[in-house]
Amino acid sequence: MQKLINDPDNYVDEMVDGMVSAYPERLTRVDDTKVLTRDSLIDGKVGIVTGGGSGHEPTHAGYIGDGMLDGAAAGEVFTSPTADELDTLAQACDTGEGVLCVVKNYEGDVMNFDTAAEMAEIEDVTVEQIVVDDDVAVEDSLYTSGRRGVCGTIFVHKAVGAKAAAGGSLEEVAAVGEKVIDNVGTMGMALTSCVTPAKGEETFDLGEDEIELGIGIHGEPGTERTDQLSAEEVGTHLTENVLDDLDPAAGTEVAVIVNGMGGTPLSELFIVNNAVQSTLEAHELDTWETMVGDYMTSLDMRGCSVTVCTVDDELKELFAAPADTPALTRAGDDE
Amino acid sequence: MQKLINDPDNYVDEMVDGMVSAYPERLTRVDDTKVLTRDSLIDGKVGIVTGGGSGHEPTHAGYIGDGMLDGAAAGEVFTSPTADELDTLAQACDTGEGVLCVVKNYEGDVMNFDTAAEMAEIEDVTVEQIVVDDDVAVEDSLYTSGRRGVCGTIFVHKAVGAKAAAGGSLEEVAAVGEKVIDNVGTMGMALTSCVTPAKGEETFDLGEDEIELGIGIHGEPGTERTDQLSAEEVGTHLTENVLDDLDPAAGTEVAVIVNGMGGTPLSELFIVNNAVQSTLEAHELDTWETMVGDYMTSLDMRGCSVTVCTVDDELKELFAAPADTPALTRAGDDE
Amino acid sequence: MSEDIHERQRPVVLEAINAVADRIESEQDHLTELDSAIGDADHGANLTRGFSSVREELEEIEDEPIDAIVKEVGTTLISNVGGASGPLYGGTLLTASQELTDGFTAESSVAFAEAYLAKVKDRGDATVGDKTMVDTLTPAVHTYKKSIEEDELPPLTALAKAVDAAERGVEYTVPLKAMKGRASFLGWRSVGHQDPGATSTLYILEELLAVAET
Amino acid sequence: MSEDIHERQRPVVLEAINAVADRIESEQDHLTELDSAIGDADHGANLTRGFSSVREELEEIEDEPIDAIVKEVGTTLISNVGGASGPLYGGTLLTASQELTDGFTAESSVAFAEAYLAKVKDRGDATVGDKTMVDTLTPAVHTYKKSIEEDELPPLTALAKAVDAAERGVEYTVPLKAMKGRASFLGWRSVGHQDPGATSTLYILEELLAVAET
Ligand SMILES: Nc1ncnc2c1ncn2[C@@H]1O[C@H](COP(=O)(O)OP(=O)(O)O)[C@@H](O)[C@H]1O
Ligand SMILES: Nc1ncnc2c1ncn2[C@@H]1O[C@H](COP(=O)(O)OP(=O)(O)O)[C@@H](O)[C@H]1O
Ligand SMILES: [Mg+2]
Ligand SMILES: [Mg+2]
Ligand SMILES: [Mg+2]
Ligand SMILES: [Mg+2]
Repeated sequence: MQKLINDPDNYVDEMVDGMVSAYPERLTRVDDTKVLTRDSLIDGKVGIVTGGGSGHEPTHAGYIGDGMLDGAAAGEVFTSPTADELDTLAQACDTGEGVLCVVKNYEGDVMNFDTAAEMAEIEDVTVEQIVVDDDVAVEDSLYTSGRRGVCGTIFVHKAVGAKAAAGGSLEEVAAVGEKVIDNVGTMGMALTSCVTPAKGEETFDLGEDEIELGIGIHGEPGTERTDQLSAEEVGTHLTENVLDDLDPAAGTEVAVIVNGMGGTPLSELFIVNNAVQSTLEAHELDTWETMVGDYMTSLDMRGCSVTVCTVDDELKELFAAPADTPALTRAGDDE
Repeated sequence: MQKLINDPDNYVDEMVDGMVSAYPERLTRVDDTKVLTRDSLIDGKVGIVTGGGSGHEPTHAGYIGDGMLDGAAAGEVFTSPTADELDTLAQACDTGEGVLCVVKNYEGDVMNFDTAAEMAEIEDVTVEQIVVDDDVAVEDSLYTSGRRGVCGTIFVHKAVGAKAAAGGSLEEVAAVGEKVIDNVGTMGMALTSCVTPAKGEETFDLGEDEIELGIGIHGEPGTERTDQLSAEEVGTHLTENVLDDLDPAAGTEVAVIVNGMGGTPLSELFIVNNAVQSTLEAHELDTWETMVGDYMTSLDMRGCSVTVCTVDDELKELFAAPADTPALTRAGDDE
Repeated sequence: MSEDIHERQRPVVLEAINAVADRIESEQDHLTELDSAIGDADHGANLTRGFSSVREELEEIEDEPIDAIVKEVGTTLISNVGGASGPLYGGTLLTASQELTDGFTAESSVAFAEAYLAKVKDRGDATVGDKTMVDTLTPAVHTYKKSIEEDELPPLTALAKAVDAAERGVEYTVPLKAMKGRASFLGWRSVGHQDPGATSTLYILEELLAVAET
Repeated sequence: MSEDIHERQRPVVLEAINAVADRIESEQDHLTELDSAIGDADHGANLTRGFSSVREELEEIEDEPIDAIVKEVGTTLISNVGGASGPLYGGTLLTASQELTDGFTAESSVAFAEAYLAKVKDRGDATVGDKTMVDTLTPAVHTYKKSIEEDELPPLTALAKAVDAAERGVEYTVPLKAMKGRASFLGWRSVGHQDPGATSTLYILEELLAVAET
């Protein structure tokens, strides 16, 4: 499988450079790290940071900017950043008001963020962590790692970013993050595996007529392999599963992401969206906003995920608030 | 090759529906056509429309909205819309100030737009056409079809959209469009062919270690097939070829698009961007703005194109002006 | 009297249209294959979409005079084909149909053929040797005209000769470098490939001949 | 005297670290293969990145006492591995190295092993049967402790027994449903696959034994 790369070992390093050279006025790289921060911090604002393995672009650093993140740490492809990088990140984004880390639930990320928080507190930086676990495909229990954090994280970034921009305290900002986490669910599927730069071939083999349901964003196989489904069946199945989990009352307003996994033509996502919307309608839900595109990817995987978040006035205001980042912009006046 | 589709014959129809159901407050579909227009026209503003084959999403309808397009017609995949749809489009977007059609150079599009213009004038709608032909890979001569119109069209949309929003007359709007056309060049490459929904297999075969240089956006083979190149070689080669054509003086400011063809991970585009920027620097050019992402795609093709546009104060102002469309947003205050 | 000729020719014309539609459908994959090599892999689909629509609309106009039927075929192709072949196959019929107010005669058929060719060249800004359908049409129309006007052959014989000439036109496109159409974007790489539009034009002529012969 | 033991053991410890690094590198593809099936195909790359860095930094600390060397290995793993295995392989050494202020003795090695296991279980919130490296470590540490403390066997023999036990731990992960780590996201589909972290833990123990035996 061909890729537009140089040395696979330098993949993340070069990507981070490429982001900075694309947006030199927006992004700054902390020397000798893969940590990116916004050009200049806003005094008195709670710092919002995140991080995780690379290969999910535009996640994470694509959401750095006004109204969303102050910084992000890039790990190796699909590998949590190391604790010292996360510590650097937290310290770099603190203006004295504390820092909120948005973590996608997985022990690797959680453990490294935990260690980083301990390291940062030694330097008198207050760090709060919220853990997103929106993947409804994964069985949740006290005895397991719980559910993965996937594309619902975008809604979390948007809400906490807006709250912090509006002057919210660390506690308040964390609280709106938790609110989104409580109200969001996602499920994904893949037509093909992705190809990591290191391995250079597909992570899992899929027959010509097979698909994977319940995949995450790390090229891991899903929870179920089935025969090929039509776009309509896929859209319906994913949405039904998410709604099953969220169980929103009829009449509830929802925000939706039909997310591409990196190798899916946008046209196909729009075709899937039809089924997503009719399923929502069938449940008498009211779509307040839909986003269709590549928001959290798995390299070049073909496939999609559907995220649904129930919204009230507070979340609508936060989601609609202005944002100006490479990957997501909200004018903030006409919604 | 698996795709997220239902019946391939309904591909475009369902995609257009999916766009409307994603952005019901932004887009309206003209009954019984594949024409999309913005929710409501702005009185006294020159209409800006475009169209072309489908499969290039977010091009075309993704750029409908404040500061860019008023409407777009979607043809079958890679096939120009028919003249009567283009006529409907022009009529739907006229407020009496005339309509500017942005056409990507290819006889199919040009001939259908020509016919549409004749049809529209019968209904007293003044239609001007500008033809984008930015693909430097194609040999240009009086005796050929000339160069293709590709990703440079995005800059044209942005400039004419901003000029029209600022109250420019049809003539003035067309003039800034021509100015962009005179100053923009693009070259593309592919690692793989795309797969059309109708054919279901790759349009051209490429060996594991081969790539195509000088491709367009319709799955046609390029002007040259070579051995695999690194991201650095690709970025340098494409940029050098574009600069060769534009031949800008040292010190010139440029706007840049590193465009993905639909199946390329964003991370790879950032890696390519490093080589693009160093090539620009080596030519002593000054990057004023860079856009990295999927702006004009070829379904699920893996590959990229590099677009360079030399900018002066007028173009910078137009490019930076506010825009609010599904695929491109400019806050318009902080550039 | 001129109504007579319309009545008389109508069944043949309708049969010819159906035959062309059948042929295009059965050659769809082959045409797309040719278009994959030097174009965008849709020529077969484009024409099939167009001629299927023509077939569906035929019922509504089957009582009209010949020129109206041909014109309607053109209109339907324009609004269903798109791409380059829509205007080239459709718009041309709109114009050329004007020569058929008295139906097909030896004379009017030459005028029709000439008008058609002129319109293709004009619309497409193409000339012989550009590796397009013009390469098929030009020798076919020239041969037809000379066979009728100079050699005073009956139209059927003239048409058969025209088809022969068209065949050579298709072959002729293979070694050419494309100057017009999508294939021109490939430059020298277009050499060695047969032009899809030139090929579909030959198929249409072959069907016209087959129906005329029966 | 306690300095003596550090001097004496240092070459063996350094050799063991090198041996582990070699082994991880040579098993990189296999570990990644295992991680492809139920994880994200990076366990081999993660550990290789970590242990290559350890090898490079060894020169700088090769005069330090044993506990400092082990601690530094942990620090280096933490800042180079990332993922789940970074904290699990690195953070644990940081803690457990505190048992080695007097170098490796029969006694301190048991304490070290117990501290290490406790820290993995704590960090990962994992228990036996969760299909993780804990399944390898637990029987190995239990066997080692009992061999030394109850059976009063020499450390080398105890270590050999521990490796045997560890092997069984690896096999044991195959039929289990994963409860922790990325494999847990697969639910029942994880059954039938061998855990990568359990496997790499065995390799490390095997290398420690091999070096101790020479
Ligand atoms: N400028 C032109 N003049 C004459 N014929 C042309 C021209 N451009 C294209 N054609 C013909 O049209 C054919 C391609 O038709 P088709 O594939 O349906 O349209 P598109 O190129 O828009 O995909 C070519 O093979 C060629 O014969
Ligand atoms: N919570 C946990 N407790 C103990 N071990 C774990 C835990 N999570 C993962 N592991 C171990 O880590 C291994 C995976 O490591 P690695 O692939 O390097 O990290 P990642 O899962 O972040 O990609 C698993 O095979 C398992 O043995
Ligand atoms: Mg990992
Ligand atoms: Mg076409
Ligand atoms: Mg074509
Ligand atoms: Mg892993």
